[in-house]
Amino acid sequence: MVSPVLLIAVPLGLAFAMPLIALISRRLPRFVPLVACAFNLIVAIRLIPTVLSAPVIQRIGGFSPPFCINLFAGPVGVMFAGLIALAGLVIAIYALSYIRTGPTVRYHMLYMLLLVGATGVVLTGDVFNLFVFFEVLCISSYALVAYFGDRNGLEAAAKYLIQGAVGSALLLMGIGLLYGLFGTLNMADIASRIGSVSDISVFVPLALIVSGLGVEAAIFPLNAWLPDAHSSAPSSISAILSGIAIEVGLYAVVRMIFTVFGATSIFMFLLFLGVLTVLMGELCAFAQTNIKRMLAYSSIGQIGLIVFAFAMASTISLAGGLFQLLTHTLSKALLFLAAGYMIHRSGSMEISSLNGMGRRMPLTSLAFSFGAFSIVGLPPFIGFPSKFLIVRSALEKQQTLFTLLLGFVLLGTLVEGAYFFRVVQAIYFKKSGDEPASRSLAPALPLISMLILAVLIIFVGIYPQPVADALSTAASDLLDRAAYIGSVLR
Amino acid sequence: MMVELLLIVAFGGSLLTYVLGKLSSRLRNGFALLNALALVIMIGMLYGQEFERSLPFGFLGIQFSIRMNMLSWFFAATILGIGLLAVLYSFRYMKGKERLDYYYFTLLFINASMLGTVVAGDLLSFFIFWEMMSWSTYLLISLRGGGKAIFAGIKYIIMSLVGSLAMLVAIVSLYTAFGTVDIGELAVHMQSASLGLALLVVILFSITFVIINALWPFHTWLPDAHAEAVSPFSAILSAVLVRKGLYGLFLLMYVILGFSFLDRLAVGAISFSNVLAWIGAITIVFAAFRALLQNDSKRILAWSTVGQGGYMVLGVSVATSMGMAGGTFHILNHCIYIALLFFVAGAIEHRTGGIRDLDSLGGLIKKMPVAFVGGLVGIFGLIGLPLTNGFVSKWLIYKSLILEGRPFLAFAAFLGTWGTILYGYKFIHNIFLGQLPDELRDVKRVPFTMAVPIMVLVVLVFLFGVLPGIPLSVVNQVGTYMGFEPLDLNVWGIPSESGTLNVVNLLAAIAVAGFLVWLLFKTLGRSTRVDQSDNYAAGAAIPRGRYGFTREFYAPLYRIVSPYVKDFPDALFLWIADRTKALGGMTRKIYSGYVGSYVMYIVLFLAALVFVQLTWSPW
Amino acid sequence: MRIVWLFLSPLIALVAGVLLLGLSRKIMARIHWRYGPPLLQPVIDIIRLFSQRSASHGILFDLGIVVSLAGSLIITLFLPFGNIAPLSGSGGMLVILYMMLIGPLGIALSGGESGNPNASIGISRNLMLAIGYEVPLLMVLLAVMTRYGTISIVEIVRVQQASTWSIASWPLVVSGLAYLLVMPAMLGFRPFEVVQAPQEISSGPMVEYGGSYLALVSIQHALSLYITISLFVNLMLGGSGNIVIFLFKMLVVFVLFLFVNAVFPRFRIEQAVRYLWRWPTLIGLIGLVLVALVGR
Amino acid sequence: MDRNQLIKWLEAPAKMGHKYSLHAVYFCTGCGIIEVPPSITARWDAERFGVLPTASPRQANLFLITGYVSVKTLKAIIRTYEQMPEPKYTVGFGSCPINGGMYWDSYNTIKHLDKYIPIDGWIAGCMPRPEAIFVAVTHLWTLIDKDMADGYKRYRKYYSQYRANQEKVLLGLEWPPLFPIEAG
Repeated sequence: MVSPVLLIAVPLGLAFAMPLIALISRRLPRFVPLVACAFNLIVAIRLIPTVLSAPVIQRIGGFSPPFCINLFAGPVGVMFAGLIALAGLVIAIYALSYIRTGPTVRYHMLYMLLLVGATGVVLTGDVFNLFVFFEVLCISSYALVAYFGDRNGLEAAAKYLIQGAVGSALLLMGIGLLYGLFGTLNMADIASRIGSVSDISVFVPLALIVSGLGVEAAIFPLNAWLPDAHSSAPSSISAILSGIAIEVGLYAVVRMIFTVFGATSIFMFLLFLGVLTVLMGELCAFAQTNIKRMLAYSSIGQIGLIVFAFAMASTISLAGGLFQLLTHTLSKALLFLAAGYMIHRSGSMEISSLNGMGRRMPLTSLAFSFGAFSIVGLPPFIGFPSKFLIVRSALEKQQTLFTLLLGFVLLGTLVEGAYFFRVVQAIYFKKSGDEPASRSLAPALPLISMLILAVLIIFVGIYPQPVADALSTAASDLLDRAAYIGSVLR
Repeated sequence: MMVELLLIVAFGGSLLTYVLGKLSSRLRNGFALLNALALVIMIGMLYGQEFERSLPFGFLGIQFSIRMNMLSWFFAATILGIGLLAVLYSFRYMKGKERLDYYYFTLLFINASMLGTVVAGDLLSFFIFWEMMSWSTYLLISLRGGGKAIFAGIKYIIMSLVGSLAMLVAIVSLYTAFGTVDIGELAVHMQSASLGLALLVVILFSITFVIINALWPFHTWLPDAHAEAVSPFSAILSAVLVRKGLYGLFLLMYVILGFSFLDRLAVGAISFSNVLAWIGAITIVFAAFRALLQNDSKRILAWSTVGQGGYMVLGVSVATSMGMAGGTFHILNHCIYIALLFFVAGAIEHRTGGIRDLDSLGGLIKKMPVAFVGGLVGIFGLIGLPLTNGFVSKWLIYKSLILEGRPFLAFAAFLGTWGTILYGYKFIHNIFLGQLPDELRDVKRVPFTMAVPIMVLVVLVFLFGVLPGIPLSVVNQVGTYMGFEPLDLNVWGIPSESGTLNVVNLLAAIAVAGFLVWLLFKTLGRSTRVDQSDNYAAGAAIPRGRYGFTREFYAPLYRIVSPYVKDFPDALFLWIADRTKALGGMTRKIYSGYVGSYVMYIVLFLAALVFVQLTWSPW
Repeated sequence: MRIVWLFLSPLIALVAGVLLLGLSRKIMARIHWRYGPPLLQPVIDIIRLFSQRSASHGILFDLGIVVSLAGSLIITLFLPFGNIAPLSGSGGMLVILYMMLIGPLGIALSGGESGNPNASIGISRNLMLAIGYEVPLLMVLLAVMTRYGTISIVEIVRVQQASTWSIASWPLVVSGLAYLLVMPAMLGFRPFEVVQAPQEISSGPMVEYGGSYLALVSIQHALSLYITISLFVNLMLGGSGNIVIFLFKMLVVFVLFLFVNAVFPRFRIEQAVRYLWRWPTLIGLIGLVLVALVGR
Repeated sequence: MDRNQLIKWLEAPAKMGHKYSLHAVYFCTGCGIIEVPPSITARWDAERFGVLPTASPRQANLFLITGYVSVKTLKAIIRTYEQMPEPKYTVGFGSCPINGGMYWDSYNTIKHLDKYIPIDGWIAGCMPRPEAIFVAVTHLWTLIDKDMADGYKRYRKYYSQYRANQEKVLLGLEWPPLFPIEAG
């Protein structure tokens, strides 16, 4: 029986040990994230069967909840941890050869910290810990966005920093209010007592926390930092940001609303917000000529879709949302990684500069088109089952409103298809300009990482059954407040 | 087990073709041909079998199943037959072009997924195959590269995406309503369905199928796509792929819903089949006059494809067994002669160095006799002259329309035919007749592997025209499967009470009269063959180079009709796309790049939450 | 007996057509205050043409003519002629409509093969004129077929014999009017004589025809005169029980339109199509709507 | 028609056909054409003789060269004559085709048209009246009866000389010879 603490402790320790490792050899630190992520992945996979039966509550400091800080490793948390580890591993492999210039040691260290923060957020059972891990995540990502130190990067990082700081401040206020109200920071404890106070006094922290976390979760009006940050960060970081960071923020929002506040009535609001986010993101992406900005905006659209799914708050819709989350992590990471090397090759981020890439970098282009098709939700890629589940859940509501909103979401999907297919055409069928179509593959390691993602996309797309089953238990776990409270406060 | 094997061979074959292409091109071509041939043989062995079987695996708890019956067999046979010919034709046509492995792979893959759509026994797998068909088609349309091909591709994929999203919603709502997507079970459940659900499902499905079948006003993707794709693939597109829409309509109208239900959907005169019929009529006339205005060999054929789709829909929507037989038979006939015509256009393109503009061709009958025969027979079939297959199916459609008392629909159909004569003759004249321009003096004749498919199709056009009983017996079985009473047939035609069709009399009469006149002509007339330069030009020697009347062949008619046959739907869709882009440009302004406003958004969001709470206090 | 008629009726049609041709020349001459050629002048011309050696432009140049003449000959088997209609059992009106295409198409193909721009211009005019008059004509035919609820022309004739001529019966009179208006265009008479306008495009499709070609074309022309008129007589004037009356009706109709031919100048093709798509189409549409309303 | 007519018809239909259906090329070479319209319209009505203007030489068998022939026109005349199907008859109308007439000393007028194409009959006079055309036609009938209207045969036979003359005056023709030219 491995302990979930390892998921956090080991990478954290490795992260801080990084400078020492660097003293041994300059080339060694590059491999540390690999080791850590591989370790996490194994642990998470080992954990999954046990947590599917019953969540593992890890008390720290010997006291029993609510008087101690506890980790709650439920199915959702562990799956998230596993996903983070997986994405982290793949992207670390990519980064081995992608990150050559600049302060590489610091890069890998911050990268580790980012992953640690993300893992912590999804595993913690304590509101203040949540905040702490969140800060770890955010701060490391600020630094990573500015990694290249060029003007765009610094500007984007500064914007990101400011908005993130505002968000964190709001979050902190909300948490403070909660502590003031209940005198405890344990999620389960708060959840159990939430009914005992007046609605309005619950509302204020709820509003503060939702908007605070919403900044990181990139819900519509709060996501202005995202396009700049994602487009000017190194591609590996863009991948991890839109593949992991946003999802973690979203997880936090959902955990808060579902479990801590149990505020079912906010869902309608979130529903509209989600649809709005979808349309906004897709429309902006449709108008982009810069590939990375386009991908960033499309992430906004995807987040909107996931919010839409979560806000419908049924088992299937939650499963669909989680599935879509998985889809987005894998596909968007793949897209960013592929785009990274294509940009590296053509030296420009303009879509027009990708013309004829299909001849020059066949495998990378293939990976990109897989990612695109999967995001648009075409069978037999992973995007299809998740979209299918979401549509199904929306229609099972049997209400005109939901059907209507679904229509809008699908409209967004249509726009998404339009711009993704445009790019795929540019890659394959437009004649490249002056440059001779000399065929040169990306280096082996990035190709391996892309290959892993592509294989996962296809495989899960063809045989989604086990994933769907696991996710539905996760969804029910996310829905079931009483079980959560009971399992923690035994 | 046969059908599973069929699918495995189809999909595996396409992949294997790609792999072999990396080794050697000869191997690839040989294997592709072999694969297509094997598929044809297998489908031949499946003739007449009827079964439905659920597969061992499923998708998200939905059991996949496959079904084989006359309807599926009919469509599968057309798909595989044309596929075989197209592969054979491609060898020379695609020779020397780049990305051949990709081409053959995608071609076979599209065929395989089309096959999947027709043998799918449940709507989910139908949908999955359908989607695979859509995106692979999109990947092949723009193969040529160049702005127009790119535009055609994006136009196609967006419209088909609209269709497939509509279909997804329809299928899922069926699933949520009845908990199954198996076609057989749905047919049972549908009878007890609520009208609202049925209406939703019917409308959504019809959008999908009308788009893919390119009926007005959703025809706009077709002309670009067919004109810009490489010719063998254009043949596949307009011969079989477009007709998947009709397969879907059959499935929807006669397998899932059934007559009784369709009648329940009717509101007075506005019934589903009536609306469909009128859409078909508009399509026929509109497409005929659009085709008149075209000046590109493949674009003319593309528009004719649109129009012929209207005929089939007319036949299908007049729910008599005769109309049904006409529509179904017309699918087969159209798939034969349109493929033939696209092959011919491709051969011309191949030999003249990619000339598709009808103004710069002419006189090629002397250089490419095979292509000329193909083109002439194809056009005759398209017009539907007696002794060609098109005649029989059109005869059935007209007759059922007249006897059903639908004179206006019949009028649209006739008018479309006369339009067909005009552009068909223009096609023949501007390419093959008239004086041979100097720059085409050394055009070579059609290569063998391209001539074989053309000749096969020519023979089929006449065979099915002279012995319509053979294909009509198959068509009859399709009709009976869908619950129509069969027509009484003999091998020469239809001996029915109100006006019979008897092709053998026609054949005999034409043969005898032709022979007699030929005899008269040969015995009495004496003629010497002269060169094309020995031609009446008011006493002058004719100018060298280009001497002929091809430009603006129907100019006065253009002047009359062109104001009325503008392609309004196309303009509308382009406008919508344009507006969407502009809207995106405007929404982008929200992200102004000024961090102060960003922070303001956050505060505003908070404020909005508070406002909502204080006003309605939902929490 | 049927076999005999199979070979006899085309011959009768041929003779009748050629006589009509000669008659037209005579009557036109008389309208011009000329003496005019002998009645058999077309026969003399045909003999002369057959005895001339002519220039051929290729196989299609020959085949087109043969096919068009053969097609025109066959239609006479489908049209009831008096009470004789040897092949009318196989296909009915629809077959006749389609067979009527074969004549013009054959000429069009062979003329196109001749490689003379005048021929091409003539053919394009011919096809445009065809779609011009087919629009009202189809409305008329559909009105008749819907009215009598059959596509068999023999049936149509029988019903008229039983009751009254269609042109004299209530809703069909409107369609009959439209039919009268398009008849000159179908016969290629003035003001619609745009196809072979000798002064503009030197007799259009026939510009390269000499000798036996021209002979066959003029025979085909005679036949098409016969076919057009006898279709009108069968559909509108109730056909006839015996041959003589039938021929008499045809003669009357022919002379009527000959007078129109004699006194009118020539339209431009554009004017012709505009005219045909304005009045005859309007009237034909009204007729069709009336029939659709009144029903059988 | 009387009896021997009938007999003639029966024994030589082709010849009679040529006699009684003379279709003329409606081709304006010179001022003489002014006499043709009255001859074919109501005043004299050539059609009762079976004489009819045609639009294209392919359909004709009678060639009326009406009026003087310039070098430029000669080319068109030769071309038209060669395109007429055999048997074909040529009639020079007016004195100019015969010997240049009033343009006898013009540098640019063809005298002696029959050096370039065979002529079956002449109509002298400047201008001849329309009746003269009918005189010519009836004369042509007798010639046809006696097989003396054999211009086209002569053209075949002496084609090389004709061609030589044509090329001499026209400085080369841009179309190939109609018949094979034997050397010498």
